Amino acid sequence: MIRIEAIIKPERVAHVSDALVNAGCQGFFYHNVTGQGRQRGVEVFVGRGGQMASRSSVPKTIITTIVADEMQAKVIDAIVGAARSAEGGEIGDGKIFVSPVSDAIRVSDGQHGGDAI
Amino acid sequence: MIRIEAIIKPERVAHVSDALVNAGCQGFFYHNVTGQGRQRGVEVFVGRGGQMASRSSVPKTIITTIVADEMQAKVIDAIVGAARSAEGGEIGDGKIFVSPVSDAIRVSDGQHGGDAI
Amino acid sequence: MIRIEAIIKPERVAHVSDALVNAGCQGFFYHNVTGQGRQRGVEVFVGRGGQMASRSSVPKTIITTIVADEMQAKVIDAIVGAARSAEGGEIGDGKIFVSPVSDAIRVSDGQHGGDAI
Amino acid sequence: MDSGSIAWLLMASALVFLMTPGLAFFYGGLSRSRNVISTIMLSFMSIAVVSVVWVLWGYSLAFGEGNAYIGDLSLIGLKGIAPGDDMLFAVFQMMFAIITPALITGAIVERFKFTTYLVFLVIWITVVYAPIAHWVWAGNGWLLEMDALDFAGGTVVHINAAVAAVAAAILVGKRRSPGMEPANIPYVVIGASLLWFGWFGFNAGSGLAADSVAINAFLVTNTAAATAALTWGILSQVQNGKMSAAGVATGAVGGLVAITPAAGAVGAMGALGVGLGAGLLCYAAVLLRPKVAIDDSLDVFAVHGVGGIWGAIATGIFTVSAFTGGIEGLIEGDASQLGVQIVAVLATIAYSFIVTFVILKVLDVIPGMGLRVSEREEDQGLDISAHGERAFVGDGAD
Amino acid sequence: MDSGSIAWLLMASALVFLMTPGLAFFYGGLSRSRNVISTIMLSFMSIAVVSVVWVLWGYSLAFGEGNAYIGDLSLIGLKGIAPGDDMLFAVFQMMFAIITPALITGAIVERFKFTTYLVFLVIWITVVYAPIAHWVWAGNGWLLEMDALDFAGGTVVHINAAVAAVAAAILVGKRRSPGMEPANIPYVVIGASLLWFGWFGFNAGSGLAADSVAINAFLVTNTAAATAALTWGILSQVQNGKMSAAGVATGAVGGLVAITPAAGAVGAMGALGVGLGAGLLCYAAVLLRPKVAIDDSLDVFAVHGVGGIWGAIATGIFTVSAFTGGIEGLIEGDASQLGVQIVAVLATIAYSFIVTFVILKVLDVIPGMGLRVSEREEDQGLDISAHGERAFVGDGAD
Amino acid sequence: MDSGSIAWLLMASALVFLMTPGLAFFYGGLSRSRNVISTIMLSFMSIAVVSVVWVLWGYSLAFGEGNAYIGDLSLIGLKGIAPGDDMLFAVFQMMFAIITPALITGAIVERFKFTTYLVFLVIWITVVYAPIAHWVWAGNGWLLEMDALDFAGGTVVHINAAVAAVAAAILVGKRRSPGMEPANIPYVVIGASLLWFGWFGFNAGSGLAADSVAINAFLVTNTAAATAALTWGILSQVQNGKMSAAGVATGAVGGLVAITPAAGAVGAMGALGVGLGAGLLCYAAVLLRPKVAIDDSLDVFAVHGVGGIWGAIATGIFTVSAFTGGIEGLIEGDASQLGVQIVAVLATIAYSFIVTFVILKVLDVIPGMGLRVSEREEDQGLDISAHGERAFVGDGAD
Ligand SMILES: Nc1ncnc2c1ncn2[C@@H]1O[C@H](COP(=O)(O)OP(=O)(O)O)[C@@H](O)[C@H]1O
Ligand SMILES: Nc1ncnc2c1ncn2[C@@H]1O[C@H](COP(=O)(O)OP(=O)(O)O)[C@@H](O)[C@H]1O
Ligand SMILES: Nc1ncnc2c1ncn2[C@@H]1O[C@H](COP(=O)(O)OP(=O)(O)O)[C@@H](O)[C@H]1O
Repeated sequence: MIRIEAIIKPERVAHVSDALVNAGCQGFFYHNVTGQGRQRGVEVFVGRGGQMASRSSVPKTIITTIVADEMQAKVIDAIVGAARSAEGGEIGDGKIFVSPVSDAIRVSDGQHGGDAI
Repeated sequence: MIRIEAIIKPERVAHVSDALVNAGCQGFFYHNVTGQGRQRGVEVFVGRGGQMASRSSVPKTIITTIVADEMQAKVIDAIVGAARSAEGGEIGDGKIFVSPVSDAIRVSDGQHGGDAI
Repeated sequence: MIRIEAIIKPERVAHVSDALVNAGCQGFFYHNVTGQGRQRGVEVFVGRGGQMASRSSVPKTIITTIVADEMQAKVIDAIVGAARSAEGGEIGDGKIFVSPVSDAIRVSDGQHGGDAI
Repeated sequence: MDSGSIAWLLMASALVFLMTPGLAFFYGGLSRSRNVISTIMLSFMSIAVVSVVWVLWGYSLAFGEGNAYIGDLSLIGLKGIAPGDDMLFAVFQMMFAIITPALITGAIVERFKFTTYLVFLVIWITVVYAPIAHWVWAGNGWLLEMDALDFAGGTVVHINAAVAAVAAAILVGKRRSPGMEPANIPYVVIGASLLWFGWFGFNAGSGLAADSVAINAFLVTNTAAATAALTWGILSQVQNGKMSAAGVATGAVGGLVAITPAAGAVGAMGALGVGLGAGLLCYAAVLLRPKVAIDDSLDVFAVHGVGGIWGAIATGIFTVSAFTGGIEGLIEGDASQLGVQIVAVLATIAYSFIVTFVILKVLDVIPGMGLRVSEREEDQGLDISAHGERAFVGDGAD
Repeated sequence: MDSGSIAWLLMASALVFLMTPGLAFFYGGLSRSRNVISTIMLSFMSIAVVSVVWVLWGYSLAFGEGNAYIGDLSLIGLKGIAPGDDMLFAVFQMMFAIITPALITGAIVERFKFTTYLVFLVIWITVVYAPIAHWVWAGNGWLLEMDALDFAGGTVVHINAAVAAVAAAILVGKRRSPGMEPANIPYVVIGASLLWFGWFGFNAGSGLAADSVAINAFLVTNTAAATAALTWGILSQVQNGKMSAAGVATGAVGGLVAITPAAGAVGAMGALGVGLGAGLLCYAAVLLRPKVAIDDSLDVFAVHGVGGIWGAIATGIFTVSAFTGGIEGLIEGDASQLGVQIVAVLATIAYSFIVTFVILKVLDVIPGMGLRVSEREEDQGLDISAHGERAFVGDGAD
Repeated sequence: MDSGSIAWLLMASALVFLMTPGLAFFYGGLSRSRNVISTIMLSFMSIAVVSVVWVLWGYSLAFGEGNAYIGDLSLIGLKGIAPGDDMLFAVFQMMFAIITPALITGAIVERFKFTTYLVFLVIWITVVYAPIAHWVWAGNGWLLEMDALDFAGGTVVHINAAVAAVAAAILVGKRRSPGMEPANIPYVVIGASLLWFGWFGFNAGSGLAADSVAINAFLVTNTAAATAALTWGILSQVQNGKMSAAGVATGAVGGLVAITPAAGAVGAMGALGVGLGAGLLCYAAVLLRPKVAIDDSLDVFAVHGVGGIWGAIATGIFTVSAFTGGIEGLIEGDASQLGVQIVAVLATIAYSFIVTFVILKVLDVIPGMGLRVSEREEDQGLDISAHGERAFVGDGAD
């Protein structure tokens, strides 16, 4: 079992979650974070709104799904396809991290392992 | 060391955190996410409140604790017991994921490993 | 590749993120959580503000970065240095957890592995 | 009425109207976040329901001729009330009838069944509010005949609501797991500010003219509110080393409650006394409340009950005969007014408590009604379970 | 004007002023969270832009002598209007001119280009609003001469804005991915409350005096709003088992819209009828809207159009000759007023739709203008892309 | 006063009252999220503290007979002021005294010690505000005798507060780590809206009558605010390609500040000029401020100082003798009024800066006082460290 975690632009959440469902993902969850990476340049007004500054950190959303190992390629392709900017990929489109998960348990019926995800 | 992460209904947080304390958990943290799984059917009003729609994604809370390997069963039991709906388990009660953690460090005194959690 | 996750006091985020940048970290993200640990004693007014109570859970911020394995020590030192209270370390300063990551993918160009982080 | 007084009364009516949304935010901010909408709606729906009831029969029952204890149905549907002074009075009074049951709701938030509440609203205005308003303000009301002083509604509005709140809190029972911290302190402050703003209409409008009585009422209203807010703030700082914003806001409301019956009877110095007393007593009452088994969740009794009773008594103490056309207070040497005030308070408490209790007992057993939501609904929060909405939607997808 | 009426009109002007920030929050709360600021700004900028246009030439075009269809430029820059009654009328009317285009914006939120909107504001006030205001309210306006009854602006403000909203929604096109739930329900409620509060000035000020007409207008305004809110609430509860706070707030606004033309012509019982009809019709319209291909995002037509048309017709039905100095409504036996009302409605609809459509078509093709933001800006949310700000900043570092 | 004027002054007093909560939200929204409550409380407590001080001795010092420089203690506790015109004046003026020190707080948010601030409030009203109010508005004040024009308090309120803000910002020092983005832009907009709404009372009430002076003041207030908001918006759009909502709100406030002294002396066209100048100058000042070493955190000087000075000078330029009973402005050919205005400005600046500086220096060294919170408290945020509360509590358990 693996955890696939994608840090994406908040406005792409709907696309990515649709793509996950299409890729056969059983479940996932997302929440907002503030991220900092190579992307510079969300210009925001500071103070009373007189001047703009470039925020080094920008709002991002993390969407996480736990899937069986063999789903890895498929899920990643789905996310990349849906998260990449219309214009064809640019800095700040986000990253995907994969990490191991040793077990999953469904609360309602106590089921374990692959069947639970 | 393992990370035990439970995605539960927000209204169960108080129960689950009490259960964790009782199970001897040293520490944990939680935050709100939006989750999508098999559960369909949080009915919400849309737009001006004329009609309801079923949201595919629903508010959930994730509670995370890092514990020693041998605590796994005990902690999972505690969470399952506290997170399961009064009515005896239903779709949407949530899931628990277990994953490996290689080290822990306490900031205040720099202590490492099992003693830090 | 490893994930280094630090749960710190919210007011230290700016220090810690500066320290990460100085330590050569490519990217990171943070979000607010509610944490419970050994720390007792954020006194808050309850109800109409007549009396105070000690909250067992307190606002914390988690800052996460994925780095190459060999960065571990450097990054942890950076975080500890920046997150520790001016007064020299006290309960509630936070914890750092390290866990394995098996792959990273950059969305914009599809690059994999170490080059993507 | 001359056009200046009409202008002021129109405006005062609008000001008192705004108090109920102000209260909605004051209470809403004090609730936990999954019940913010439901708390707001308990107040807001009072505007919708009571406005209609008042026009249909409420005004008639309160201010129709009737007898010493209740009006009659002669003015039903405001029949025969031509646009003019009487209609303006009916409008101004309507705003008081709206806010009174809204005040009660602070005691029952986070667990009371919403549909039952709407039915309760209709009944309570009819059988509790209208009679008490008649006693105190109708020309032939028995308390008015006794010369009880209640300038702007200390007994009718505040003590009445506070006592009903206690009855309701007893019957609906405690919350299963009350939140610890208020969800939104800025809402509490803006709510208190709108209440204070609106209270200028409440008190300075109650003389029904733009004249020197109104001017004095305006001054003493502000003075008492500020004094009580400051008193609470200082107590909070001294006791805890921190000054709670929710506390200061509550203190202000306590001062406003206390000056309400006295606004036509005291001067600025009397208002300082009224405000100081309100700050001290309401603070003490809020501290004591958790020791009581009744979950009056947002301290309706501690603020509106204690503040209201103190105000009624303080009116007996500080009344200046120059303002009241001869009625003297204790300080001027006449203790009898104090006695009259106490009778008015006790009558209101007894009537309001008993009748409210009975109404709720009956609603509790009627099939399909019931006072309390299910455990599941309470856990989920009433915003979702009763209103199908979340107060704040801020996740990435939205 | 006597000083009482001046006092009331000054206050009424301030009240109507406050409606536009109220609308900003009402609409802002209904948007999705990444467009809250931009939605608020669409309303707020109407205050800044229209205030200036009105003083410079708007008032002159609307209320200058001119002919039956439009004023003239004789009062440009308020030239020759000394401080006094005329100036007070110009101020009061200015507040109406401000809120009308702000109402339109509910149909175009989350995708309309902000700079184009500012230009649109200037043009629309000049060529749509000013003429229609002239028809209905100027001494020689052709609808006034026909005895069309529009006490406080049902056609000029509400139907006009609603029809323009439809034209704008058609031309700007649908949102790419509308949010599901409103971002902030408390904002919706406080917005509706401020609208209701301000509407007392809107309607009860429109008789331009602190007199019995104002008193009656105040009463019927509140009654219709409350009835419509309650009606909506009950429909919502019966149909879904839950009572939407956004729905109740919308119902109140629908009732306020409907009573606007009738506020000088009906009594409390008529207001109950107007409110009940508004609640039912607006509710139905909001339910039907998603079946239509036009993305009138915040239901401007369903509320202001349907409510406004119903109000204009209801005025023809419920008018009481005692209030209108002889004009009788259908219930009193005279159907002809109903006919006049329908003419006024149709004329407003036709003119507003066609001219708004043409203005926007032209703006769409002018280089550097255009109606719609880029896909990228829409996805990002207009708060960041057009205003460089986030509504709520709460992450650890801030 | 006739009843119409009493009605208007009561209402105007309530409107000016509401400005302080409006300011609380305006400033609160501009702070970072961990200091929202503390910023709100700095304004809100001014209501509580100054209301009491004003009644006890503040009014007497400002408006008692005294000499050309300060009143006396003859009216202490409002002794001898019967309900009537004088009391109404005392109430109206109280609201000005409340908001003035609240304006200062924008310069010291996020680090000033709250308890010291409360003491500062008491002293500052006594030794800075009361004398300057006496100079400008008391019958025998030396600036009034010089015919300095300050209709509604440009010098007494705005310049005075802005200069005191600079002194306070210098002494308390810079914030350790200022937040970048404002915490809550909708609060900024609702705050600015309430300020604008309340300012109608501030300016149009300052003639102390419901008459043509009030009507003109109302019109020019709105015109200047709108013009300045629009000017700022256009500058923001042109320079950055985006239009900041916080900026537009700030522009409006700048316009309101600038028209304050002139509201009784200029017409609509003059107001356009005043507003345009305010928009340009305040915008430039806000842009320049980060280049200065003083952390006037929320730009009190850039808005209230620059706007206020511009307003005082503009009054000298645009004054129309028809409004002022003979006093001519520069445009009408008389430069001498401009000179008088400059004297008034300079005297206020000098007195306010020096005395405020001395007060704070003294408070800084008194044991137990001190101007600044500890590093730890500042890092934690003052909401928790000084008020024991969090503004928004939305985590799962609450
Ligand atoms: N090594 C990393 N660890 C954690 N988060 C990262 C890392 N690198 C990037 N991120 C996150 O991914 C987001 C996108 O990365 P960025 O460098 O801006 O652009 P790109 O996706 O094109 O590399 C950042 O906002 C940051 O939060
Ligand atoms: N494979 C998964 N990966 C990540 N999150 C999941 C996964 N499956 C379920 N979840 C999360 O768990 C929550 C509960 O799951 P759901 O399918 O609704 O009910 P159940 O807990 O009965 O399986 C969902 O809201 C979702 O966020
Ligand atoms: N075993 C754990 N698993 C998850 N989170 C933990 C754990 N232990 C501590 N934490 C988090 O770290 C924060 C700081 O820990 P705490 O015990 O208060 O102080 P210290 O950092 O000095 O140990 C807590 O708020 C808690 O959220």
